Amino acid sequence: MAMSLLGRFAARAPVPVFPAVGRDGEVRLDVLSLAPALRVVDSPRHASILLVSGDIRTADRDSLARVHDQLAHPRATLWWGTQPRADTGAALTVAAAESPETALRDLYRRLLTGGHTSETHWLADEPPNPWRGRGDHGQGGEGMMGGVPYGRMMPMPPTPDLRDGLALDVYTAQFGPFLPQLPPGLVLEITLQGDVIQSAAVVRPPFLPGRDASAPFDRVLHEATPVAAIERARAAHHLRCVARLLGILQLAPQAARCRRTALKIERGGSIDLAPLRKTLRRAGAFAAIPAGLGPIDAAWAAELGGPAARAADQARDRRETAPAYRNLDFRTLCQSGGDVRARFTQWLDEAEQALALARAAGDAAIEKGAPVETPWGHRAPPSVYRLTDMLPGLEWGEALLTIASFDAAAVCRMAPLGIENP
Amino acid sequence: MTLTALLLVAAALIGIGLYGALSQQSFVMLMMGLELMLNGVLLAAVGFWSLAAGGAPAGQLLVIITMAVMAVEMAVGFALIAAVYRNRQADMTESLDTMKH
Amino acid sequence: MVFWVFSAVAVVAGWRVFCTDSMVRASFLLLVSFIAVGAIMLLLNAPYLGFATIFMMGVEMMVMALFMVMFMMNPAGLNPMMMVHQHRFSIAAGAAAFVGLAIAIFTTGFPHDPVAAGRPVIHDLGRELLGPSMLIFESAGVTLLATMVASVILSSRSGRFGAADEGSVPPPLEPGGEPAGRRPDDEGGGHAHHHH
Amino acid sequence: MTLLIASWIAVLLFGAWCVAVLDNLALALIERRSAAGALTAPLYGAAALLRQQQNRTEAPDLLNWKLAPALYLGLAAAGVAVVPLAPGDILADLQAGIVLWGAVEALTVVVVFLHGWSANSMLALIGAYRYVAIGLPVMLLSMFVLIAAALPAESLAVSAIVESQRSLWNVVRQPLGLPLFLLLGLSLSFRGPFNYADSADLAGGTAAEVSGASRLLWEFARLAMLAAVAAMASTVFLGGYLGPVLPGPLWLLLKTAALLIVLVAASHLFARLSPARMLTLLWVVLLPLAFVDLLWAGVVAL
Repeated sequence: MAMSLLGRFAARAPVPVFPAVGRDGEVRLDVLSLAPALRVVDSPRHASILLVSGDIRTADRDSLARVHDQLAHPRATLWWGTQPRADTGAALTVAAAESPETALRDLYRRLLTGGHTSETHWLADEPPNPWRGRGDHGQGGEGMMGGVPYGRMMPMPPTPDLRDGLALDVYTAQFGPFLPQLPPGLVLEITLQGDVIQSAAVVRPPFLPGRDASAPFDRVLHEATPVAAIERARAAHHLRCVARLLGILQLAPQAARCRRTALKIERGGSIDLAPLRKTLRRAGAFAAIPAGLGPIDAAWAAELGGPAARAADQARDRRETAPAYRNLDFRTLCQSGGDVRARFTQWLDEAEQALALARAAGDAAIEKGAPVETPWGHRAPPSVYRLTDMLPGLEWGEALLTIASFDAAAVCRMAPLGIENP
Repeated sequence: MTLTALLLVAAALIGIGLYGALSQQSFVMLMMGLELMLNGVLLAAVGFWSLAAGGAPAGQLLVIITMAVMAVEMAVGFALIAAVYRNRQADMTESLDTMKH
Repeated sequence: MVFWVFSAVAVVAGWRVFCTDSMVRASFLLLVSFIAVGAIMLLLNAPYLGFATIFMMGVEMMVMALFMVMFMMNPAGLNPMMMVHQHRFSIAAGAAAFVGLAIAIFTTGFPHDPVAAGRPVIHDLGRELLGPSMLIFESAGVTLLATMVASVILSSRSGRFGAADEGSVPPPLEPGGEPAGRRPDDEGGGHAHHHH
Repeated sequence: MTLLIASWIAVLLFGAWCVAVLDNLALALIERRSAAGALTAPLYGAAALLRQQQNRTEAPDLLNWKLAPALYLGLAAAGVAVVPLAPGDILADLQAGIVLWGAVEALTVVVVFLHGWSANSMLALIGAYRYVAIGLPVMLLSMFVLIAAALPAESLAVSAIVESQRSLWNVVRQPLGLPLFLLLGLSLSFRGPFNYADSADLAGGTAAEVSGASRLLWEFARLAMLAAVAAMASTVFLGGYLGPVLPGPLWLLLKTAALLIVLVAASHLFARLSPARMLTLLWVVLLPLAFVDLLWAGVVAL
């Protein structure tokens, strides 16, 4: 009795959901995260429902299973717009076009009141790496210096000096593809000394901008598209990028407000971004990003293109010459810094400008097949400039800020799968 | 709680501390031994002050000075360890087997 | 009774410090020992000294744990850690110290003069520190200042005679073996290493 | 005495609930959405955590991991115990009440470190280390501030500090004290700009691997700790139970609530600096400010 009462109480709490974002799953998750009945959490340990949003690569299936097994009982999985795992039996699915909000609520209620049994492990419950060698814990060592636990000798391994000559023990681990603070799909193998990144290598590249984000821009290929629609999509994209960065700065409510604003913009609302900007300035969001963090030079910027290039003073924008923008008094906006703060400011500036353009455009349209400036840079080919070269020496939070300051296309080009640190 | 019992506990702490300070190879563990001995000293001093000296203020002063000594020992100890570590990349007493590097 | 519980905690925790495999556990066991002694001080009508011991040692042991993890080669306690030298001698010395002190305790007659209940001990201490014993107290302060300066100089990398890690050689894996680990001299070469 | 113990438990429970409600309201206000259900949300959330099973990581230090949340709550409770509710109505009327607070602060750093360390998990461990680096200097400056507040009372007892404010509150006497002490509050419960232990970039930091009842206890302790700091701050700087017309405990409640609103607002309105920059700020700007506060208090007391 007491248990069922507790269950009924618990069912009225926001549904704790851990999202595993696959290909094309990011934007719709951003929208879903605004639902008051849900709470999108950062750690699978805090969640009761695993929401798989978008297609999972074959290479990520093991990671997904590992994340699933970390959820505490009672737990369940909901597949949103993707094929469920073959061996999961009666899997719960929701089509990509639908919102899974009610399905999640219902599933959570049944989970807590006993209507839905908690899922068992997908993987065998054993350590991912077998313990090697001897010792009480099978760790392979004996005595202070003896043995080679986990395949590494005991004295400090050779590590480059990053700070003050006091080398600390290093730790290597893979991060991603479902770590919410990294771009979806990106798996990095990072070696850390404390919270300072020693070296990083790409294990799996991130996804290119998803279908939801690029649809308005792809539309131009098939039909004439209103300038207003394009610019609204741009503003929404930039605000979502800003939101990701704000999350790392510990500004969750402000990030949610950005996402909410982005959604309103997509739905055609007329919004003044000045108050949001003021809130962010008062919160110290600009000042909290260290000056000169994650700089890119002119050649690098030219290769990336898009807002990242304009944030490094490369005044290149297709809209300057586009006929549809001729009467709109378009002026390319630039920042001079080329660092994380400049890219952050650039996104906000461009979002504001895009909204102004959308208002001024009336029913001006971009004709079918005309070149259109996307909200990100060039999508291909892999760049000679590597994300992994930027990270060594940065503190964990700064490294995340640096990665989050690039749009998906830029990260994708700078983090190709290949030989790192030749 | 008698003074004798209290002093016995303090003596036990000092004994264990001495064992640690003499036996440990790591500098930090060695310092733990010293700290444990000083812990015993603190206990004995407060015991004397409280049960045998009628609360004479100078007894508390002694404890405060002992605490200052502990702080000095910690600070200088860790500074020395940092210096040794820079030079030998180890905090083992055995690593200091020569006077020069 | 309470006294005996705290005493047992203090002694057992102090002993376990040298038996555990983990650095962090070792320093926090020592902290437990200090907290127990602080609690005994509270029983002995020394509120200021008791709390001050707990709070000072909390900070000290935290710093100690960090230093242990930074400098030790086996911080997590995965390998059995028995890093001792002259072990038997140390045990004998420790035991001898205890026995000697115990004999001294039992053979000495101590006066019985407990603190009067309600005596303003903290007030007394303040008066003493800034009154008759001002000079001692102040010299302790100056010593602490000197310690701060000295420890910064000792631990900094740049020194009067060049960098502190000049010519630094890492320890070998076995006694007398080849040095293993990082050598500050040939820096830069280590960048290609990855540990999987 | 029974009444005192009852009110002590009530302060912890009610204080934590208040902070949780204020959090919900602040989030709704900043996000510009409706704040419906803010009053009951903490209770439902607690029920949800109770229904969740506890988990285990690979080879954790189980004793410390399970103990840390309880110890943290115990520290918050010890902090509240020295706050006088009315003249003479104080659960632990200690001669050295302020020093007990110092011990609470120091041990909080230890407990949070243990919580992150014992999970045997990467991000939790980083959170633990970061918290020690930030927590120690913050604790240091709060000690200066507390000593300064004890100066006019010529006593380390909290009740004497309240009585010394009959003529003038310490917040007027030592204007730097209260803001610096509130920073300590954010740091002790690691919130917002001082969230270095359980931060968003670490996916929850020391609590990243915790679920179920352990997590409930941990989050409850965080909220209770903030309430404890607010109660202590209103006692030491705003005259505690002193005030005209209304009864003493009510005044204490009002002042604590006002401080809680300030603390909760500050924890959602400001961005977090990177740990290295926060350390510089602490040692170079805030610690000297605490010195100035102490010096000021000394000169005024003379």
